[in-house]
Amino acid sequence: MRRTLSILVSLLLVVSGFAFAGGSQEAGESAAQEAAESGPMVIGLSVSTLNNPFFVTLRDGAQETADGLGVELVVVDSQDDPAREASNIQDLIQQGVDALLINPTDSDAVVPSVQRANQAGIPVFTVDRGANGGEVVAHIASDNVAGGEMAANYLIDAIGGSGKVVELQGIPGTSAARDRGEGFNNVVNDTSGVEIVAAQTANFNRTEGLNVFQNILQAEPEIDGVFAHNDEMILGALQAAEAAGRADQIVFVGFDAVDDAVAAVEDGRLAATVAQQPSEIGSLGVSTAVTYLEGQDVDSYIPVPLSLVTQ
Amino acid sequence: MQYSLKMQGIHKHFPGVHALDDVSFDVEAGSVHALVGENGAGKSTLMKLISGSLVPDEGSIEVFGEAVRFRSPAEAQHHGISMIHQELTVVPERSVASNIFLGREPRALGGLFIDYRALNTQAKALLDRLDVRVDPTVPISELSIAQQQMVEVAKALSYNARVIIMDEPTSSLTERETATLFRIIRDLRADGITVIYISHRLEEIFEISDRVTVLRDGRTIRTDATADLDEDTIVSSMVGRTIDTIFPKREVEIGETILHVDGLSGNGFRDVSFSLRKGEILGISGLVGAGRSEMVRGLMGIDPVDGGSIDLFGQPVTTPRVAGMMRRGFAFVPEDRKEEALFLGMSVRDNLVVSLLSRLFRSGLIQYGRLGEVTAQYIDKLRIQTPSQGQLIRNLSGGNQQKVIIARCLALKPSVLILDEPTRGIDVGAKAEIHTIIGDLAAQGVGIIMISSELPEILGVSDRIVVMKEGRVAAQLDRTEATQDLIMQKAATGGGS
Amino acid sequence: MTTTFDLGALFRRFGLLIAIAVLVFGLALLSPQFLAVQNVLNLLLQATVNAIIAAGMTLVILTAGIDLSVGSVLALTAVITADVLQAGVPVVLAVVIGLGAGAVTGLVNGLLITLGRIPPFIATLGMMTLARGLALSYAQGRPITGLPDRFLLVGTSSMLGIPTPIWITAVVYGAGMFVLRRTVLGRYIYAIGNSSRAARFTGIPVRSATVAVYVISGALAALAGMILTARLNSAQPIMGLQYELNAIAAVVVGGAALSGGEGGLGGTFLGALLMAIIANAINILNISPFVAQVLQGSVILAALLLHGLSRRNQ
Amino acid sequence: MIPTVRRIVVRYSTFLILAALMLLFSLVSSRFLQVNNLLNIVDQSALLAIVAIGVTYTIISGGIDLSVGSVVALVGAVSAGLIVRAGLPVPVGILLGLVFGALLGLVNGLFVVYGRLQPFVATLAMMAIARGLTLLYTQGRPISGMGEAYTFFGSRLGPIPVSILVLLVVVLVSGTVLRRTPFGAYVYAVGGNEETTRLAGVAVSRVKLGAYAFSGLMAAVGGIILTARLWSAQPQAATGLELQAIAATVLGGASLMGGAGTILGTVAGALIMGVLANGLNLAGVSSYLQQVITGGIFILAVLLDMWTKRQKV
Repeated sequence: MRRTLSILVSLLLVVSGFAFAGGSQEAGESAAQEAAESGPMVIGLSVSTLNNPFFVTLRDGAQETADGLGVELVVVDSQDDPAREASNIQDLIQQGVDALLINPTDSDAVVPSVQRANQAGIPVFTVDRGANGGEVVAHIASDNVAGGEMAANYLIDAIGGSGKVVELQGIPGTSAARDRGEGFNNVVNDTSGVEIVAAQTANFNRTEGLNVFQNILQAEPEIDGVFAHNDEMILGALQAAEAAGRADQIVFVGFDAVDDAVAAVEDGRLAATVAQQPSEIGSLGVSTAVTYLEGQDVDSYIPVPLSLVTQ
Repeated sequence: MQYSLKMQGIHKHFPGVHALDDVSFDVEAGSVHALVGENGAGKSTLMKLISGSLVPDEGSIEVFGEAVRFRSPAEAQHHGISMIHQELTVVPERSVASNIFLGREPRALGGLFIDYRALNTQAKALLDRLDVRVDPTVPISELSIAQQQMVEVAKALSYNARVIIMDEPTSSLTERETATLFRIIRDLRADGITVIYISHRLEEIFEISDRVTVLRDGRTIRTDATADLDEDTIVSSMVGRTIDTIFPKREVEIGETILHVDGLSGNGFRDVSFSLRKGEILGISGLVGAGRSEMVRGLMGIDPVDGGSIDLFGQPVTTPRVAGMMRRGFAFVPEDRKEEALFLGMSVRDNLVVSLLSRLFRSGLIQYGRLGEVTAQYIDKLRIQTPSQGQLIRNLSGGNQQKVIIARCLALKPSVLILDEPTRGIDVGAKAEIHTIIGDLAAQGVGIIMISSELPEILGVSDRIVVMKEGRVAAQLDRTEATQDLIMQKAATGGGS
Repeated sequence: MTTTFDLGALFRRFGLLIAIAVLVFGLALLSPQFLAVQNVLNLLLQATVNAIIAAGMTLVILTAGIDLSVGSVLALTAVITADVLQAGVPVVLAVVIGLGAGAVTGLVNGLLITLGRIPPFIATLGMMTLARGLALSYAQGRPITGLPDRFLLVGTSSMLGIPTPIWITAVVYGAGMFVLRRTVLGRYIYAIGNSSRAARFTGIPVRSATVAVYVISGALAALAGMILTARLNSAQPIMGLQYELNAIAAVVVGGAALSGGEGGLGGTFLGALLMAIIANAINILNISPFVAQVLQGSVILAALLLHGLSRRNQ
Repeated sequence: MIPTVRRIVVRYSTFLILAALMLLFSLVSSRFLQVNNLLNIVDQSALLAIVAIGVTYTIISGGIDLSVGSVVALVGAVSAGLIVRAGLPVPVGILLGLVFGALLGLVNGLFVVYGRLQPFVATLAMMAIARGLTLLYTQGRPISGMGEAYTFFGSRLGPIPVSILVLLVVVLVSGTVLRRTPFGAYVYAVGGNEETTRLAGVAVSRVKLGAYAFSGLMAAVGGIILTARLWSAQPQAATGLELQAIAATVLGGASLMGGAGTILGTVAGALIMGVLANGLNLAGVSSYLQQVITGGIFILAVLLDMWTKRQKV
């Protein structure tokens, strides 16, 4: 008897663990509840990953705008896993959100989720990355391929039109790595005199950026420029080059314009980084959705301008 | 006379060892044939040849007149030979029936599925035949060791065995369980089944066997009808010399009380009280499962106790923990050598000093010189046979392994030494040596608590005997009043206290 | 018993070393850069983080345990360290706090395993998720950057031309070998790995020794995290993903048995070195990233098969 | 009476935890217990459950399989590639994918049985190799456009997700094999006591090979389901799934020492993880905190399980 009782107590402990977790997240909970009732507008935001500062900033931008407009924002995190994304979006639909902002992990893999939302009659907006199918009311993004091209053009100019460059790639198989790489390679391959001497993956990761570029520096006595698919990797590469004393011979171009990278540009260590304005993307996503839900027309493509952050 | 087994001129070499040297071994059909010999005499090798695990280098084997050459246990089984290993070979989580028919389950639906109903019925029939009351559908791990042993016999029968080899089947059985096993063996014999019986316990041999073969150093020394032999003859054939008495009891002056246990209770034992005096050997007897091992584990602080008191030299010991008990002067030789005492992948030296380390090197830093000295001292003192201190302990014989464990305890210079089945599975020579060591220790004033399931050993060695039954003390007997019958009576039927 | 020259024994003892030598020789032929002093230093530098984590993992695996939480613990302690550094805590104190945080997570692991009696695989698997979540919550998913220069020296300075992290690794391995060979705790670790039941019966403080190895493992993960943080001038909550598997791979390639009681730090270091050599070679030779993982997996398999083969011939 | 209650608690602790969690979430969110949401949960957990069932086989046999996540991705890519690039009919592509998955599992088994590698490291190496092969095969790009016959497996039949039907079939088949056939009995026996099983004349090597091949096959089924659900094969799909599958198996009561475990337990374990993810989403808990809670609940659940089991003695 005593033991059975203890088991029940343990279960109660688990339960109270939840109560705590639930309690600390009242905002989200009430959002779900109120969605059921028809209080203020509720918008679901599915983010590809909150393990990356870029998307954290995107989320913050969206949250800020939502707060300003008096809209509840329910955020789910796919952790770069398309299967989890599909589940998360299913859950948002289940919560009865009024509109879905999706930042897909992959443009193909998100299609069934978009269609499911369509069937449920929930308008879908994609941010940063598009969907290759389903009905999307509007796509709010800046173009990764264009960004890669922009970076390439800047880099080629900066090294004087010819030379040896290195490409640090993102996680193989992710769309950001594909698109940015495609843009970069489109330009470089069309430019005679510029040679990609090494193209290695550093998995969007600063540590690997450091290690991988250290090795490339070793292998290649002559490097004029580096382009990395994100800022994390270029900052790692920058550190490797500075340690090796070759930073001043190389032009570094990153992507995303995260705070660290912008600071590095201001310090003159980093030549440039492609700014996508994630906060603006998130903010525009929410305001576009609200505008649409209020019955007004919105454009089907809302470009967020890319800019190159340079000194 | 029909022979179920005839072996002639068997030789078997292993690298560096002539394990079997011109062995001949005949077993009459429908008899119980005992095989005895010290550890390393070649019994296991011989049995492996018969049961198909090994192939002889030379010599012939005939089974019921048919010349055979087994290349696998399956072939031997096919010829009606089954072996029950000393260490039980069961799949713990599976049911009794599944264990019996493992690999030969009755099939249903064209062989695709196991017919569990038939499986259980057939198992039930086998167990009934042995008069073993066990539910064939329960996991075998829920059975007692003795019951598992009976299941092993049932398994052997399920192969339609005509020859069943039993290797030390009673080593973990109580007297009463042994009696049940003997009844089954007699029934088997009555059904015309041959039993080859390996044991270190001579009294069992006289009780159950028709003929005895003695092996020594890989040779057959003699094969005779049991009725024509006596204990001394067998022992001297085994060891190649005469041993006056197996249990040399030395008269020791018994001093003051050093340990007093009062009302000790824990998982598996209740309200156990006894005292131990300086130089005294306290035997603890009882059936397996009577709570003897549990009690000493509680006393040593290995398992938790939930009541009672322990007084050592008049000082109460609260919430015992192993390391603390060892510091206070306790030392312990556990029951299951392989699982509870040995570090098989470590050296003789590391095994010997392991309990001593924290005492020898208070700073936590090891000085190898010191370690070597201590080790050498005890290797010498206990005449442990090992090529070097660095030898892996798994390469030593059982008797020498046990001596290392006893040395580990002696190195602690204990005032109380607890030994749980110290001579189980150890050959006669080593056994006598261990008894001598125990006697010497008592003479030096160490209080000794010894658990043993072997009644002659308990009777021969102890000054006083505590008999346990169902977790409680059933009787305390003085050596002058104790007899096998009395102990058995107390252990089996209780009798108050 | 023969005293003749035994090639098999030589190979058993130095197999991994020989394999590495052959690999290095081959790589040196393929690229003259490979054996340049600077590259060798780079390679060692890149091996340090994995090697330090693997050192702790070796102790854990010797007790027949496993620690899957090291990658997450590395991230958690890194963000904590970086945060207190930014708050102006002196460098030495911050390092102590970071190492302490790692030790605390190790302590929790150890207690779950000893008192909670959860198998190590499961306990540390739970801790892996939990610590990662804590790291992300703590840093709110963002890197913490802008650390004091004095702290960065941990990762960026050199002594006698050799980068500091390599010195730190050498100290860790020296201390680890000393613990394993010359201390009572070392004997206990091997004994527990051999048979934890026998260890309990012989009065070895099994629980505290087990807790100790997980504490060491947690603290070493924290140390590795600091080296990374200092090299990058940034602590990120997603650092150390899958580092646990790299460390385990280094330990088993180094010849330790996951069943415990067998292996040592020398082997682990060679294992970590081998893995760093492969990663380095992939960059130096500009091998396609798509092939990289296939290559790494195959080399691990080959090393283990070789190891098993040489042992079986015993 | 009480012993019976305790026995039930011990035996069905996984299901009790599942029930407790569901009760809890139904209090937190009114939408949780809606039929559609419950169907969603099973749909979301099907992949994990199916893959974990395969892993359960290897764990019962005393091994482990860390390669399943990579095999899911590789089989998804290869089956999609055979259909899209090589133009094979959908059923052929799926069938070949399944065969391929089983073969990958078999290779694991070969390394374990004949290479005598520890299962943990053999399958760890396979995890890296299969992921690498996926990247090589896809050249890092997703493969899509398999057509409706393929994506059927990710769609719904009326309100019922097809993945649930696949899961049902898998549970039925794998449960029957494990509980009713000689192979299933030997998987348990090998994990319980390998030497005894060998001595009983059972072809232990074949049983182990079978267990790993089955695990590969289940990962392949998972790969098809996932690819169908996403309408595309992703080169980085199912990373980290292996640890989740092991977690589900352990939650389901299997012992990492081998010899114990059930299919229904594993499915319940997978559902616990699915319920947690879904419930925490509905409760609006941040993703960072979700990880903290998931890790904590996992440890608590295992503690509870260990503890109730210990009370039996």
